[in-house]
Formats: sequence, C-alpha cells, structure tokens
Amino acid sequence: MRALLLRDLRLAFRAGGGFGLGLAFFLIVTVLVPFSVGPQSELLTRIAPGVLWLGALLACLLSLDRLLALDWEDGTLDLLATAPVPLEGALSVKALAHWLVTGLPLVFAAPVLGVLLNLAPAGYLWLVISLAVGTPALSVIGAFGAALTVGIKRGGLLLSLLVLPLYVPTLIFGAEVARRGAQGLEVGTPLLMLAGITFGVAALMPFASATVLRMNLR
Amino acid sequence: MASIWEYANPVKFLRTSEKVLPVLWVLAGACLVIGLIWGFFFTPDDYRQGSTVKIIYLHVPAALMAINAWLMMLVASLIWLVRRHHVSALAAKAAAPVGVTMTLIALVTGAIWGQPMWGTWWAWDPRLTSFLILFLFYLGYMALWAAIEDPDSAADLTSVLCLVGSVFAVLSRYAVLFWNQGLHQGASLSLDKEENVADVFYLPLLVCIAGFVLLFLALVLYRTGTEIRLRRTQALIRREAARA
Amino acid sequence: MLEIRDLAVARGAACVLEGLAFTLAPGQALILRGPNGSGKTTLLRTLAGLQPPQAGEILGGGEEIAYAGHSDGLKSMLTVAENLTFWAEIYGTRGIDPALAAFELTPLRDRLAGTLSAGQKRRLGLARMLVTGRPIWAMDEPTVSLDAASVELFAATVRAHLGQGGLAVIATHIDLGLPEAHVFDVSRFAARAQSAAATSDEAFL
Amino acid sequence: MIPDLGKYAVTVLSAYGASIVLLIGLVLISLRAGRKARRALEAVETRREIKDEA
Repeated sequence: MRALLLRDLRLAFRAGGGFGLGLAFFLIVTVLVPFSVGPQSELLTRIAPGVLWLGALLACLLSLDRLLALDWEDGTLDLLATAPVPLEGALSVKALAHWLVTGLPLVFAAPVLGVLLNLAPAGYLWLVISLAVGTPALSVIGAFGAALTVGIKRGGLLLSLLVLPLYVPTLIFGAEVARRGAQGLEVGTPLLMLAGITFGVAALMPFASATVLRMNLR
Repeated sequence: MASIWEYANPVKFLRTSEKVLPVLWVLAGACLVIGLIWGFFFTPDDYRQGSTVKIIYLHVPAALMAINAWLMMLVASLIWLVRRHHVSALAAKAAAPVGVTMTLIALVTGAIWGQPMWGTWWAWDPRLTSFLILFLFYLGYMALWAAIEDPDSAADLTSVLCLVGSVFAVLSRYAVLFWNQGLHQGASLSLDKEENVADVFYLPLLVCIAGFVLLFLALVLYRTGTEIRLRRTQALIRREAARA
Repeated sequence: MLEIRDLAVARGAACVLEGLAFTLAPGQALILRGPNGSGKTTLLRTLAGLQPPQAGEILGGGEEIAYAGHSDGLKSMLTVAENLTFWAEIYGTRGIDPALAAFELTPLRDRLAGTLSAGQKRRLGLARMLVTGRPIWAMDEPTVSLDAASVELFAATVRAHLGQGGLAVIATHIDLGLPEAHVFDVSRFAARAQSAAATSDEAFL
Repeated sequence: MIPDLGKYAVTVLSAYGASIVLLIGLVLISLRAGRKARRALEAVETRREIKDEA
C-alpha cells in the first residue's frame, strides 16, 4: 500500500503533468473570472468563495482521467488486480495520491488566489478549511468515475458528465462554508455536513469503485 | 400462481407484453385524453393563480413519474445485480429515456408556470433545482449505456452507477434544501400543493396521474421489448457467425 | 499443484474454450499452444482470477498464481530498480538483485524504464515474476521481442523455478528449449458452435 | 371552444403544447425504434428458417 502511494507520488512529480497542471488551471480560471464579470471589487468579494470552490473542483476534475487510464494502458491494473493487495485499498491509495498531488496544492493556492478576487479577510481561514475538508471527497468520488469509464476509449468527457452530478453535495456544502465564513456567519452545520460527506465517501466509495473496476477488467 | 420470475425469461416476457400492451396503450391514452380535457376545459381558474393552475395536470404527474422512473430503474438494477435477469437490466435501460422526458416536462412546465408567477423563467427553487440535478443523473446514466459495447458489462456498470447515483441524488436533495434556505428564508415557491388543492382540481389530477402511470408502463414495456429484440437479433447473428 | 476440471472460459459474450482439464504437479510446466484467437490469453486470465470461469473449477490457483500479460505494467518514468522494487513491496518480498541478475539487468538498474529497448523492457517484465515469490507462473507470450540469448535466459530461469518446486503455464508459439514441459494444444477444446453462441446470449435464443 | 384563459392564455397553451409535443415525440421515437428492431429480428429469423430447411 505504502509502496503504491510512494510510486504514484513519484510518478506525478517526475512526469510533471498532474502536479502543475491542476494548479495552473486553477490560476487561469480565477484570473478569467474578473474578465467575464467585470472588475468591481464588491462584486468579486461577494462571489469569491464560490468561484474559488468551483475552480478547485474543475481543477480536480481535469486530472481525473489520468488517475487510472495510464495504469490501464500499460497493464499495471491487471497486475495489481492479481497482486495480494485488495483492490478497494489500492483504489483508496490512488485516490489519496491524487488528492495529495492535486487537491492539497489547491488548498494552499486558494488563499493566494483569494487575494486576486478580493476575498473578505474573514474568509481566508474558512476557505482553506472547507477546501481541506472537502477536496478529499472530490478525489474519492473521482476515482469511482475513473473506474467506471476506464475501459472506454476517449472516456474523458463521459467521465466529467458522470462525476459532476456526484460533486453537487460536496460543492454546495463546501462553498457554503466558505461563503458563510467570508460573511462572518456561523459555519458549523455545513462544515459538519461537508466532513460527513468526506468521511462517508472515503469509507464506502472504494467498494463501489473496486466493484466497477473488476467489472471493467473482466 | 406462477412465480413472477418467469417473466424474466425474455421470450416469455415478449409474449406476455404483446398481450398486455394494446390494453395498456388504450387505457393510457383514454386516461390522458379524459384527464387533460377535463382539466383544461372543465375546471375553474384559481382565484390567485388564474388559469395557470391548469398546468398542474401536466406538471405534477410528470414530476411524480420522473422520480418513480428512477426508483424503478434502481429496483431493476438491483434485480440485475443480484439475480442477473437480462430483462431487468434491459427494462432499466428502457425506462431511462422515459424518465428523462418526464423530468424535462416537469422542468419545462415549471419554468413556463414560473414566468408569470415569479416574473422569471427560472428560479433556483429547491424543487426545481432537485429536478435539474435528477435530469443530469439521467443524462449520465444514458450516456454510460451508450458508451459501452458489451451489453452485459454495460448492464453491470450502469446498475452500479444507478445505485451510487441514487445515494447522491438523495444527498443532493438535502444539500439543495439547505443551500436555498440560506438564500431566502424558507420562501419556497412551488407549484406542488396537492395537499390543499380542492376537489374540483383533485379529481382530474388523479385521472391525469393514472394516465401518466399507464403511459409510463406502456412505454417501458414496449421499449423493453424493443431492447430484447435487438439483443436477440445480435445473439442470432453471432450464432450464425459461429456456425459458419 | 494446479488442477483444472471441465473448465469453460469466455471472451466477452462468447465461450471460446470448454471441457479443459489438466493437472500440474510441482516442478512441472505446461506449454499452451493454439492458433491466434484460440483462447490462450482468455484461459490464462481466467487462471489468474481476472475473470470468472464460465463453468468448471480451478484448484490451487488464486493467491498462488503470478500473472504476466502482454503488457509489462512498467512505468517509463521510473528506473529499472524502482519498477522492480515496487512489485517486490506489493508482494511483500525482499531483494530484487537475484531477479535483476537472472535477466542480466544489473548494469541497467538505474536507467529509466522508458529508455530501455523492447527486449530489455520484456526482460524487466519477466524479472517481475521472480520478485512475486509465487509458485505458479501464468505467462502470456513471454518471449515476444526477446532475442535468442534472452530466450535462453528465460528458459534457464523457468527451469530453476521448476527445480525449486514451482509450476508454470506458458502460452507461446516458439520453442522455448524446455523439452521437459508438457504441451497442451488448446485448439482441441474449442467450444462447439452451440455453446460458442455466447453464454449471456443464451437467454435470448 | 377554447375556455377563457384570461391573461395567462399564452402560458397555459405553451405549457400544454410543449408537454404534448414531448410526450408524442417520445411515443413516436419508441414506436419507430420498436418497428425497426422487429423488422431486423424477423429478417434474421427467416434467414435462420431457410437455412434450417436446407
């Protein structure tokens, strides 16, 4: 398990792609927002938490099809499925690696990009907390989508279509925490919900992911 | 009494549905025509909503069937995963386009009704939003069916997606309720208030609901038959190829 | 010990082989032969547990089998040693040096796998079998892109594995130089037309 | 014939129109696909019968 995690991390850093790409995408989306809605700072302040959450979500989505597709193409998934590691565990580890490489940098980048969008001072802490709590769920749900579409040629678009509706609850609660935080409101309930989603998904989703992956390997 | 699992045999299913379908089509058509004409021509206007109240005869049954169709797909998916009856998987596949049309009708009539009532085509009302999300789930489900060549793998994968999707649909429903409360305190504008609809509206509404249910059954039976025939055609062609 | 009884295997919806039966004792090897598309790969994947058998049973497989398919599962951005160490850790074994030595990869150990030639990559893929520590090897066309010298290396490795009480099931078209191995021609077990008409199609016929 | 729908005439009529178009469209598409599948199956089955007789 540890070996798999280390290997995935090492690959992500060496191949470059996965690691920098998500961050760059997040930056570009954030920069494009003022161009599309105008530079009024009070408007930007109001939409900043939601825009940053959406940007993080899309950046996460962008790298999902690499989560399993590369291992599928070179036969690693076949070999992993016959190895003495449970596929559920292997998928959890791969989702964790995806989060460490994609989600975690987004968490750290978000406050910097918050400056660009004129985020309210009270919002920084809650933005970071909500992203830290919520983005793991995005990776785990994404692993399910990747397992579902791994056998399909050019499944990238389909993957987005399948995964985005599944992201709705996480996005709603995550953005709600960030928004309430920025407005100085109480954030307890949505934060609890968000944490509940992340833990529930991390506990149960790998079983569904492993099931569909086994179906795809047949 | 014969076990209902007998109908899991595709040939038997085709023969039975052949007998039932004409009756279903006629009943569905009759209920819809009667219900809609009754509702459209012979019900009074609401004192507050005016004649727009007539839209409930379409909106409410469609919304009901949009959810029921997904529930039916969920049950059919479970049956396929547990008992591996091909008819069940194909019935789920056949129901999805019907369900998505029902969702679309609910959304369109909702938007048209909202225009004069709320002064806008679309409001992020919790119920409307939930249906929009349901619509996205239907699209994903159908796209996955279309993308996989091997019919058994497609049935397997879409069934799991349907299960997982159901959990997330329920989660989304609660999330949306929570999310909109945050915007305008409990000011839920909605078309659905059967609870306090008077009898004059209620009876034609019941007939319309019956019509939509029957139409749904007829369409699903018919479309399942179509899917079975397509599979049978493929199976026969494959056997010809194997013999040659 | 590996025994299969009355096994039927399917590719996609179509049954390709049926009535397969053999017993393999420790120290024995089985060479699968048959024309392209006869179902050798399907049989090996079924033995490895990647797909369920259509009928019959496999005794002694499961956690005892190490599988090597057409693709070696190598990561081009990792070095030879890193690739092999990864699999050793996954299988919970120690020491990749014997495996590297067996396939004469020791001088290449710090090269990135992506810079290897096709034959060298294959040798690395085969070296993986040694670090699995599993007694039964199920190998699909292991000698593709190997030169004569490497085939001899491979044969020597398999012989050493058999000598330690291991087993091997190998699908191949060429002569491996393993005269002691039994030859098993799968084309004798090709599924008849009726059953070949697809297992999941049966319900619709 | 048409009841007095008041100022909401366009609203109600367009809702009914859109819904009925969608429903009829769904039924027609289903029927067409069904007929096509039936024809394809019949073609294969007659071919099979001819071969069986031969």
